Amino acid sequence: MIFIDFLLAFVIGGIICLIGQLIMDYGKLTPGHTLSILVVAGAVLSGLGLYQPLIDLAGGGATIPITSFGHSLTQGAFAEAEKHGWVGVLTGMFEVTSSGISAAIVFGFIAAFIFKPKGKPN
Amino acid sequence: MKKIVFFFFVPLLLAGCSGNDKTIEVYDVLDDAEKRVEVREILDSNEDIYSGTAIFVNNDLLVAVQAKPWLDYKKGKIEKELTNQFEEQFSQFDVLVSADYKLYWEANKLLNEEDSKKVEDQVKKLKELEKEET
Amino acid sequence: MQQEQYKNLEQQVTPPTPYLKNALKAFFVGGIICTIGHAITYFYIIFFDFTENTVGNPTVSTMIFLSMLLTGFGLYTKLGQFAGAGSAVPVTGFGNAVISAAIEHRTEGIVLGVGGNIFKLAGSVILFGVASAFFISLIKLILVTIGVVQW
Amino acid sequence: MVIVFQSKPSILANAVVAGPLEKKSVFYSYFDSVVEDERWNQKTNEQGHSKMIIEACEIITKKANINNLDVDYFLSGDLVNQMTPSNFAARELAISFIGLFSACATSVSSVIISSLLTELGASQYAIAGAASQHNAIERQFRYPIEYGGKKPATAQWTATAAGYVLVGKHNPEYPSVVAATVGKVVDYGDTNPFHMGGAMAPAAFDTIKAHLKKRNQKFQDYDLIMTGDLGKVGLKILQTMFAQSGIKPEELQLLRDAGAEFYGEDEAFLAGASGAGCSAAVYFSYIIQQLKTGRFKRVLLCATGALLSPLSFQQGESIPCTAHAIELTME
Repeated sequence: MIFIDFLLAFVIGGIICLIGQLIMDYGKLTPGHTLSILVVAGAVLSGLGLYQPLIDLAGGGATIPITSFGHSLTQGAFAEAEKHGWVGVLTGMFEVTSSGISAAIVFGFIAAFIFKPKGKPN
Repeated sequence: MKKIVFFFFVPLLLAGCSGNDKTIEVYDVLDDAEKRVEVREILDSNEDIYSGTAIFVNNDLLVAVQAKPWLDYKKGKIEKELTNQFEEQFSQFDVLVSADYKLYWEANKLLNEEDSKKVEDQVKKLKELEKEET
Repeated sequence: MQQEQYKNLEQQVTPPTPYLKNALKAFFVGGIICTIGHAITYFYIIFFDFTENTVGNPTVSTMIFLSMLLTGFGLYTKLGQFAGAGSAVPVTGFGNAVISAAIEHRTEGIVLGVGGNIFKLAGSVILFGVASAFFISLIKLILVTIGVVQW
Repeated sequence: MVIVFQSKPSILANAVVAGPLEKKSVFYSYFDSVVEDERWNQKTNEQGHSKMIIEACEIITKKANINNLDVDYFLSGDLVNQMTPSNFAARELAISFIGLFSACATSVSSVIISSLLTELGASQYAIAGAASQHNAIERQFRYPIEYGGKKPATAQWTATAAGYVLVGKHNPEYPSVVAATVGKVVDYGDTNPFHMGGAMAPAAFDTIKAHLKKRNQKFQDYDLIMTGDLGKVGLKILQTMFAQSGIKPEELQLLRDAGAEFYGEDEAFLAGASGAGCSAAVYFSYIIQQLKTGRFKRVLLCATGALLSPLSFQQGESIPCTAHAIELTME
């Protein structure tokens, strides 16, 4: 059972990345464009109530791809809007946070002091 | 690409067809045989789960189940269904049914716990944890 | 030579994009990164007081920490060159975008360099994440108000 | 526009300084100096870039046995914002300075201007050349160094190198600049910054064709026609263009590219080297040496440059390109 659980994480996570690669290659888009599209897709799926089931199914396979970023922001905004109505939609924007952003800022700040860009080829 | 997806899903489907031997555990300080049978009946009748652990302590009933991995997406529905069934059957208890792995893991650890006070505290704590949101 | 003629010639000579190979690499590397993330969720669930609902934060932070190490030691570029979207789409790729910009602009100081440029690449992801969350919750609120759906 | 130099200014000294990765270059043995630290032990990449230029100029004055006061002009360019590395190097060198920007074609355009100044009699000695430093240029035009974006097979690796020459009055013991072509700006609508070779090939084609026509020459009149940094793919495109215009396969053998050969067959560098320092490093070490030893009698060096900026790229503009050529001979 645990094996199938990990397999699902692998397959679902892999498929999301594969979709990203296809968008990048066929659309001739930069990674920035591709990731933006995926984040919006995650937010839309979340709004339709489809992303939570995907997380339940795949665990890390759905929380690790950047699409989950759109999901967590949307769910945060929903929670506020549900509590406070119209005002909530606005205040929700200040309430929602993502651990991804905070962690990236903190580790980016630390890394700036420790590391230097190297510029070596593969 | 299709081949690879196929390759991954075949073992999945095969696993899905294999028999129906569930691991069901019940912890009950009072060791009431009737309750055991009832819990077993409810969990056995649910096709979507492969394992479940029920803990009775004082007025609390904690049922931690694990849905079959490929059915995990309807976790919420499974929880709701089982909650209704358990609440009907054990109306005198404060029931919590969860498909969360954390609760399942901790519940299974409690099975060998002798001290009912500890079990009670732990169950309270787990119920609190379950309520937490990100 | 006309522009279109040249475009044809250029296309013939330029090696074609290996769509299938790229897609497979992205699938496998992306899948592996997600599997590692999945293993980390189990780690936090088993050894700490996190449930499946709350385990997202520590998992993502840990993944970004790993991403910092790989980025700092110059390994993420190698991974990225091999995997493409496979290493860009997971949250580690978001971390890499932020961290690489931070390291890069250290020479311009902490305020103007690191502070001003840290979201140079990842900013668009945040923009679209927050904006789409706003509009989707607005739409849902309208639908709830007119009674089409419920929260 | 083709210029014929009546006085045939000569290249009296040459120097190439390169970064640590350039040890992998097939031209490594021709370089004068290679440093272990790509920042030249300076605090920033840009300072290192500047230091590299100064070092190359110091080697030149040493080789020619002159000092900075004897040099009338310093013509240099690079790819960083407003060419600060060249500007700062000029501040240290204290020589009358003209900053030039023809992107990666600066190596040749600087030699053209200094030859003109020499021909005019305005200059006794002029130092001309160009440089590029990988880390400083990549961040300028593309992504941060440690960003893990996938580069396509057409992408090139900006070389860390500075190549400079001392241009002076005609001296038969040294290679001479006999003619030059200042290229037009050609734009066939390419927009992909990871396929510079494809954008620049038409400019090289245009310039080489113009030069040969005006000088009434053929491919066989040269021992070598070398483009700057088209890369492996760009060179193939250029060869195809010439083949279509009726150049025979054996003549096409004379057509080579500095960027395509720079790192040899190492696949890590994808389509090869690029940058202002790439063509400068090859032209002003290997080519000059081969001319001096008499292996080459007449060569045409055609450096190409992509005249884009990160801003123009983001605003969706296509990439205009240019190519400048000089004809060098050895008597």
